[in-house]
Amino acid sequence: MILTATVAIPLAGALFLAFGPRLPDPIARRFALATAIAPLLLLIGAWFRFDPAGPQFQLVLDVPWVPSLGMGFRLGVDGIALAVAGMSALLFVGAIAYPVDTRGMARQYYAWMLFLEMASLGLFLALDLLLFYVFFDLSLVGMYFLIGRWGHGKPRFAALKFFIYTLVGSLALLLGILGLYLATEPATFDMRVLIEQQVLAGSGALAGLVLLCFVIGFAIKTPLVPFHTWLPRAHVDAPAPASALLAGVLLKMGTYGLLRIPFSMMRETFAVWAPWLAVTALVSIVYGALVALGQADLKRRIAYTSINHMGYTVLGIAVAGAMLEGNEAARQLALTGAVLEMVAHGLITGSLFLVAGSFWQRGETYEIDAYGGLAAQAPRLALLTIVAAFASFGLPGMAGFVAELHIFVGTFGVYPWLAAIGLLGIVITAALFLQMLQQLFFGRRPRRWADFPDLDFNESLVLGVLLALTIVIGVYPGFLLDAIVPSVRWLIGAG
Amino acid sequence: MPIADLLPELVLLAGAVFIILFASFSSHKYQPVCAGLALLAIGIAIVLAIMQGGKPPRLTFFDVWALDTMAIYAKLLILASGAFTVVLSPRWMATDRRHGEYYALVLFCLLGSIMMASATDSMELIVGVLLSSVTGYPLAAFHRAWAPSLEAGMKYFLIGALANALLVIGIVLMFGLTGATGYPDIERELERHADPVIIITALAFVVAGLSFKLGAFPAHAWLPDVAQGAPAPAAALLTVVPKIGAAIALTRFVQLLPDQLEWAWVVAAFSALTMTLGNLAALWQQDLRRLLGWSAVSQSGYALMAIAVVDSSDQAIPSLLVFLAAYATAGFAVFAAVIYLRGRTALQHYRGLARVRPWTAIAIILALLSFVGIPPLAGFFGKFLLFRATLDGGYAWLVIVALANTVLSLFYYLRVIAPMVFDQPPASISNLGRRTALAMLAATVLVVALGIWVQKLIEFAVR
Amino acid sequence: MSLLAILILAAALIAIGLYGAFSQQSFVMLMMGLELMLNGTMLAAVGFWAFSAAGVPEGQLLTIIVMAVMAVEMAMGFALVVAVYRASQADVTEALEGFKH
Amino acid sequence: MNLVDLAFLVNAAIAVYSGWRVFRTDSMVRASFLLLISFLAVGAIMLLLGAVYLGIAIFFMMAVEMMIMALFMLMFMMNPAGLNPMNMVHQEKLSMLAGALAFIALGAVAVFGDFPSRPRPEGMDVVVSLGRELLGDSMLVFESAGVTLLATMIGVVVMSSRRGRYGDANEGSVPPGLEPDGTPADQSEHAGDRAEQDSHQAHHH
Amino acid sequence: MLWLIPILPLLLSVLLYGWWRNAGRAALAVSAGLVSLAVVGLLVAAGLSDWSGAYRWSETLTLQLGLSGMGLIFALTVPAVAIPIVVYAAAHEQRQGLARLLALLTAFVGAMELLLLARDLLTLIIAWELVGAISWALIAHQGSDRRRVVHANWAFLVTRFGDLGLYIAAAAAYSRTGSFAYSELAQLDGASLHILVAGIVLACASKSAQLPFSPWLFAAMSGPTSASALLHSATMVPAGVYLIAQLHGELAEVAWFGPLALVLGLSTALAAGLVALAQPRAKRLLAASTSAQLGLMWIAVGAGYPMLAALHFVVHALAKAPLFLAVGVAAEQAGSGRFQRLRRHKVSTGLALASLVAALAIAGMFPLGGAWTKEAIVSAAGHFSVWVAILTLLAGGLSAAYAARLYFSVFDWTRWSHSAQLRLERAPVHGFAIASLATAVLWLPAFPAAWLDAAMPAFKAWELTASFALVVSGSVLGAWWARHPAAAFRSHLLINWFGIPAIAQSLCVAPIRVLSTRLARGDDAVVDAGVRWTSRLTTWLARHGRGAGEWLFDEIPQGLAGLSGTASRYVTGLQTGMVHHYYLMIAVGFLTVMIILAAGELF
Repeated sequence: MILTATVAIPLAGALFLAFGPRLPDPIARRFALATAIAPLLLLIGAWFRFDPAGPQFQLVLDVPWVPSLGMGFRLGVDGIALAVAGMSALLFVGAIAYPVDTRGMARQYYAWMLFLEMASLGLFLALDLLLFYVFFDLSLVGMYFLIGRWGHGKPRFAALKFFIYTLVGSLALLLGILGLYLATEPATFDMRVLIEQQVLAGSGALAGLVLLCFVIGFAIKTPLVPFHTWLPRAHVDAPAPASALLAGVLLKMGTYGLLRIPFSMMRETFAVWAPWLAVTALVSIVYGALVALGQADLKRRIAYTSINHMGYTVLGIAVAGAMLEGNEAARQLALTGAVLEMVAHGLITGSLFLVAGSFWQRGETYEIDAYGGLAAQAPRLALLTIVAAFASFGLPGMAGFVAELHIFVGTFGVYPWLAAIGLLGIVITAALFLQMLQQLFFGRRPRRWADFPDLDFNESLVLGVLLALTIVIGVYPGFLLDAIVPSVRWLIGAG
Repeated sequence: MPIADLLPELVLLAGAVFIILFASFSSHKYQPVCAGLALLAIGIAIVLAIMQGGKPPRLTFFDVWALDTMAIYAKLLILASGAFTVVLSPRWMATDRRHGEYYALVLFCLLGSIMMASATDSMELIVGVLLSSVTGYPLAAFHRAWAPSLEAGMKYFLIGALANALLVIGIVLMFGLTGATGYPDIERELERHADPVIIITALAFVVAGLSFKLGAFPAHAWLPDVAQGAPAPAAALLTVVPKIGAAIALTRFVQLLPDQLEWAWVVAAFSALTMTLGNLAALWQQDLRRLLGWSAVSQSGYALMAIAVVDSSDQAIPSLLVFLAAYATAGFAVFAAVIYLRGRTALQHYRGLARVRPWTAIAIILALLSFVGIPPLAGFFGKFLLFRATLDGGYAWLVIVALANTVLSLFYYLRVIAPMVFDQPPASISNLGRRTALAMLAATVLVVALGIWVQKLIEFAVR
Repeated sequence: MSLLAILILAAALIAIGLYGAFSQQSFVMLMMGLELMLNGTMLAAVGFWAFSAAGVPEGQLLTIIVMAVMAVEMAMGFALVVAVYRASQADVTEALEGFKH
Repeated sequence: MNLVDLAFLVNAAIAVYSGWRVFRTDSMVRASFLLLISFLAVGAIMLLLGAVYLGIAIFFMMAVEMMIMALFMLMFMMNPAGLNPMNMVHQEKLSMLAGALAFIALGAVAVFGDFPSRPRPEGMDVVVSLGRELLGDSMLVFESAGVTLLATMIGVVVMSSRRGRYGDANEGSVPPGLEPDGTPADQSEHAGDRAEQDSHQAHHH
Repeated sequence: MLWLIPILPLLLSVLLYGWWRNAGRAALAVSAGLVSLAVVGLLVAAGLSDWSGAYRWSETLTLQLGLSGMGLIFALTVPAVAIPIVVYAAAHEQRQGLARLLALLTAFVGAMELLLLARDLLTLIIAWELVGAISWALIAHQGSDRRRVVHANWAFLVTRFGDLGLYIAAAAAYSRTGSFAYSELAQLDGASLHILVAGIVLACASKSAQLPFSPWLFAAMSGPTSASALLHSATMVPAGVYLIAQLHGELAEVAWFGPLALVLGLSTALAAGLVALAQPRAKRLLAASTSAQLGLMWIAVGAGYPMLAALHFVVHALAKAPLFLAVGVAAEQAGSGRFQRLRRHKVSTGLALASLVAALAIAGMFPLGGAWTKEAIVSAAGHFSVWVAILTLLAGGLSAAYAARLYFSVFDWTRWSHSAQLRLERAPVHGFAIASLATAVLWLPAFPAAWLDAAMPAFKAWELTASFALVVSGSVLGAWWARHPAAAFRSHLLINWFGIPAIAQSLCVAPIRVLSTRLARGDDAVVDAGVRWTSRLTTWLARHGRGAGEWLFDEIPQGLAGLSGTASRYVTGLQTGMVHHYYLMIAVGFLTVMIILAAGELF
């Protein structure tokens, strides 16, 4: 029930905003914020009701929807889903609270935001494969309108490219889902059944093709190199909160899906192809970092670091699925790291994109070189950006470090060389963020920024909360790990 | 004589005749009453058709007429489409002096499509095709003082006349081979004696002929013209209804064919060709109605997917039926929106619609997204079931082609949606009155509702 | 007189009709081509009825149906030609060029 | 060769020749008469085949139809009597090819197709059996055909009558205007727009 | 409980920051000094009552703290050195940003304590990187000068590159033992042991500025004086030495560790000595000297005497810190850190006297503690080979030379003068000088070995003699050079660290930068082009074709859309509007059916 409400409240809020009375802009914003806080509170409640020692999926709701297809409205969480969904809910609150120019269409803007929240949370909570797909597609629709309508630059082009490119991914996913579904007897989309049955085990080429469908589908969404070209465009032209959500929540759908579906439901096949996936992830890590270093555009740079970070996540997942038995400790570590990285990246990159939005609101440009010397002028902005940047390249004491350490150490236990090469990424990301900080905040301040305002209260609060949570996770990851690790262990098959 | 088995059809016939008489003997002012009469006839027919359901499938009238799930389902779909057409028509046709006959023709057209769907005799099939064609031509050309409408009707006729001739040749050849016209007899004869030379030729003729009604390659060329030029309610009718009948007719026909014949490949190839062709052609259209026409071509291609696997998957027929239902609702929703906007059709005239007329924009967006197959709209489940059946039938490549086409189609649907939502609106956009709006909203609600309660739809289709 | 001879004749008529339908610009001439095709078809139907269908009555009925197709299509065709001609003085297919692409 | 065969050959020759001449004459009226001759020859062959009812039906029907057609052409069409040379054809070579291919294909079916050999039993009453069929097994088909004819009549009247019940039949038979009392969305306008945009876009690039 | 020690300064630095922003200098000095003093107190308490600490992250990972004998030496030295430095900073550094500086210095101490107390590699990495990050913030402290930030980045990146070694080492340890704890490292063998050692050596070498990473220390000089003093003497740089000393037992399992450490240390000591000697700037001379002195510590560890390295660390810290502070003051007064300018300025007598002690300690002049540890290192090196000992002696001579050069260039007694100012600044320097003097106790016979419960190498007479001779001659040489700058040898190669930065620039930084720019450009041009070339084609076609110019043309999605667009034009071209063409299409369709079916029959 608690999970249903988590999904239903944003939807109700979105519908109310869209079709209800014409609320004035500030009220619409406050209403949206209140609506977005509700799922967060509900998920926190779910967090406390979740028993790590209990069964894998808890708080399960199973209502038949299309019984003749074996489809149901099935919601439920394990530690992983709970962590990712909780992070998403928080990020949505932040994104909605963050000031943005709604161009006189506040109601519509917040309605779409809430719609997107419904889709995102639904996806993470879904225990039904087809329901998962439903939310997967709905998230595209929501994001399409957000980018196209409130973006800048060439928003329509970006939105179109985003929608079409990721629809390709979602269709590949659909094909994979069908392949899996047709092999299931009796036909059902119940994830629990599918995980238990491992239906395509031992079916050779077919299983490989189905896996390929899933991997391509999620690789586009994640995105992995070379399916990433939609991402920078979409990021740059999207309004900042939407960018934050795109990076923080929507990209997670790819990795979460990878983990939830092919990893869990096709273990045997996944193990066969895991090395290749790991290599692809590695390419993403190094390539994403290198390309990010070469970007002169603030948002593009952050966008490419997303590719790098999602590469870590996929690496962790690939490593964890690399074999069916043996080396459980390392694989468990890698997968735990991957889940943590999802949470960490959501918070950190979400913050960074919000920061980028603040820059845009003040300077109307994303050119890094256009700024300079703002540390003294805008100390709060500088401090929060520096913290976010350091968190992003994995400084200990923050969430990113915990995640990446898990992934590296786990990967090393399985593919030492990949871990060693992947490590180079953290130097390059450090370089690119330091260079960015240097350009933005230090040196001489161009005269045009003489009255560059510092972050206002709302911005500081949102960023502060997100980054504080990053630090809390970095210092006290136990509270997350206690929920995640049992689920991970169950997935690895070690427990 | 089991006249009772034909009650819905007889009601339609009676309604049409009554409308003609009424129209002939009442003043111009009362012509719109014909719409009410037609609606009444359709309503009664729907009730009667529903009452036909729930019984075991059987053939009646000496194996000429089928009363099975397919037939009844198609009948209901066709009738419901007819009801939408009738509701959408009065304001559109208000200035026409032959307003009354229009509804009679609509009812006859429905009757012809129902005949196609129900025929289990090749002669009855010919008659059904003929009836739906011969009423379709004047419906398309009904705006007799408007060149585009006449041109659409004329082209519809020219292509249809050839296609029907081909269909007839094919059926005569089948008769020559089997000495029978009834499907059960043909099937029995073909099991005994199926000469490949004859049957291949006959099938080629029949496929070429039926592709006309289906709006599929190779005789699809009329569809965009009719969608663009015909009176908009008639365009909605003609892009949807004959397709339903023809799809069922083709399904019945190919099931007769012997297994060793590679007919499934033909259907699959035409399916791929049709959807690709339709989508590619729709890509750069500047005219919404024409775009919808091309999109209707591509939808025929999807429908053919199910027909290709009708023998190899028991999911094929239910999936075809659900798909057709989804297609019909979305098609009517978007056409209703066009009609509501007084036939506004150039894409550039849709700029900023979302702000001036949000509900209309929502109708169009939902309908188009349903065409794309965005869940949980009806179109998604239609496509999903189709894909499942096709994969199940072993035509994975066709599914991949269909998926690629879905991406392609998204592009041009977004070309409609983007300016509607993102652009600045004009000062005002006139509309065609509340009744049209209601029809539009009803269809839109159906697009969503059929997705959410798709279970009912499926249950009905597999019964 | 055998089925083969009938069918060859029917094939010839259909082929000529097809040629006409494909090549004639004028609506009316085009329709004549179609009629010729149907003419051949009727002949074939009767031939089948007589030689390979053991004279089942469906053969005759089929011929009548083909005849009906011909009559109905032609009647409708003429009506349309009249309407089009009246509206735009067009009597050849090339005149219908409003819809492209 | 017996008399029946000879009659068949003669009629066949007439049917083909006159059919061919339909598209080789300068006058539509002449063409329609040639078509009529072709039909009559086919009708004669049907009679030879024993299809009494059908043969006669063709005689009557075609005779009437062709007369209407000829009149029609006199009434409406240009160049009614072939006063001017008329050669209005397109894609003729392709059409020839299509015709030839059709003949080859159908001929091949006739030659190689293995049609069952089940000749009509001698002495069956052709017309009676047809009548039984019409009122028995295939009644629905026949009735449906009747309905079709009715619908056709309605359609034909709608499309072709010049005067309606309330004056000019076609007046006001147009779509509603984009604005109330405005003009309908003009289809040709879009063609114009497109051309305009073309040039604009070309300039732009 | 042990967690208190690192957390206290870290937490207080944040908590006090707000108050410090508006507090007076005296209050700053007292409070910041008290924080470090509290750390000392806690350490003493911990040492006396055997505290330990463990902090659970997850069921598999636990962070562990512990205190060992050597750890205690390092751990006590850090806050002890920090107290005078923060007092100096509070008294002397620019007021603007002072609170931040003090907070960072305090946090620096906390992070370093965490590093020293860590008893597993995970905790170590955390501390290790925190130290690096804080050093970045310190170096970039005066951020309005962009060069300083560039230097901070440079320093951070070089050390972070080294950190990768630590990550790899930790991963190797974990994958082998399932734990990060030092206590489990003994289980390692084979490849994983080699990886562990290599990783740790890499990390330590970069942190402690050994070759080839030494130049980053120059970059680190861009920070405020107090930051440099702390960074060089106690907090950042010695971490490398601490780690190899602490883990010496495990590292020495690998045969090549000792020789490698020796070679690294020796070559750094010599090279850095030369570099120091050639520097025209005082602070850079000190920076190079840090590398050289740490090189000596490496030699000690390599030779098997980790405790000796610890002692040298203490001695060095006590000497290096005051030199930095004193030179900082002098350079500030002179307005430049160049010897040229310094030579022309008066210096305060008190400062000069104190500096003398420190310089002598660095030079290794009897009877200061620095001399003892240096001699011990020479002896230790002698265990390896006489040649190593001789080279180490040479390194000692070099340190004497550069110490003398520094001293006579900056604090030559000919320029002493009394100044009433600078009292508060002087006190820390004096404190250090006194502490340095106190290290002379090391010369007490058998003192170190007995107290520290560790074996120390025995001195050899010839080494002592040679060493003394070299120190004296080095000092003379240095002094002479200082007095006669024109005669001083000067080499750009040496000044610029043998060109290592340039090499690194051209071999590493520049290629990566070029690569990334290329890729960034190429990411659009190449990767995207794979899907976009078709769209180019369409553009071309559209320009030259007939049906061009859709209003949405700008919005063609790259990729297949382009191809589809082209195909679309082709397909719409089929729809000619001519019915006879449609008829042909039907014929084609008919033929298609025939062909497919016939093919199906035949094959």
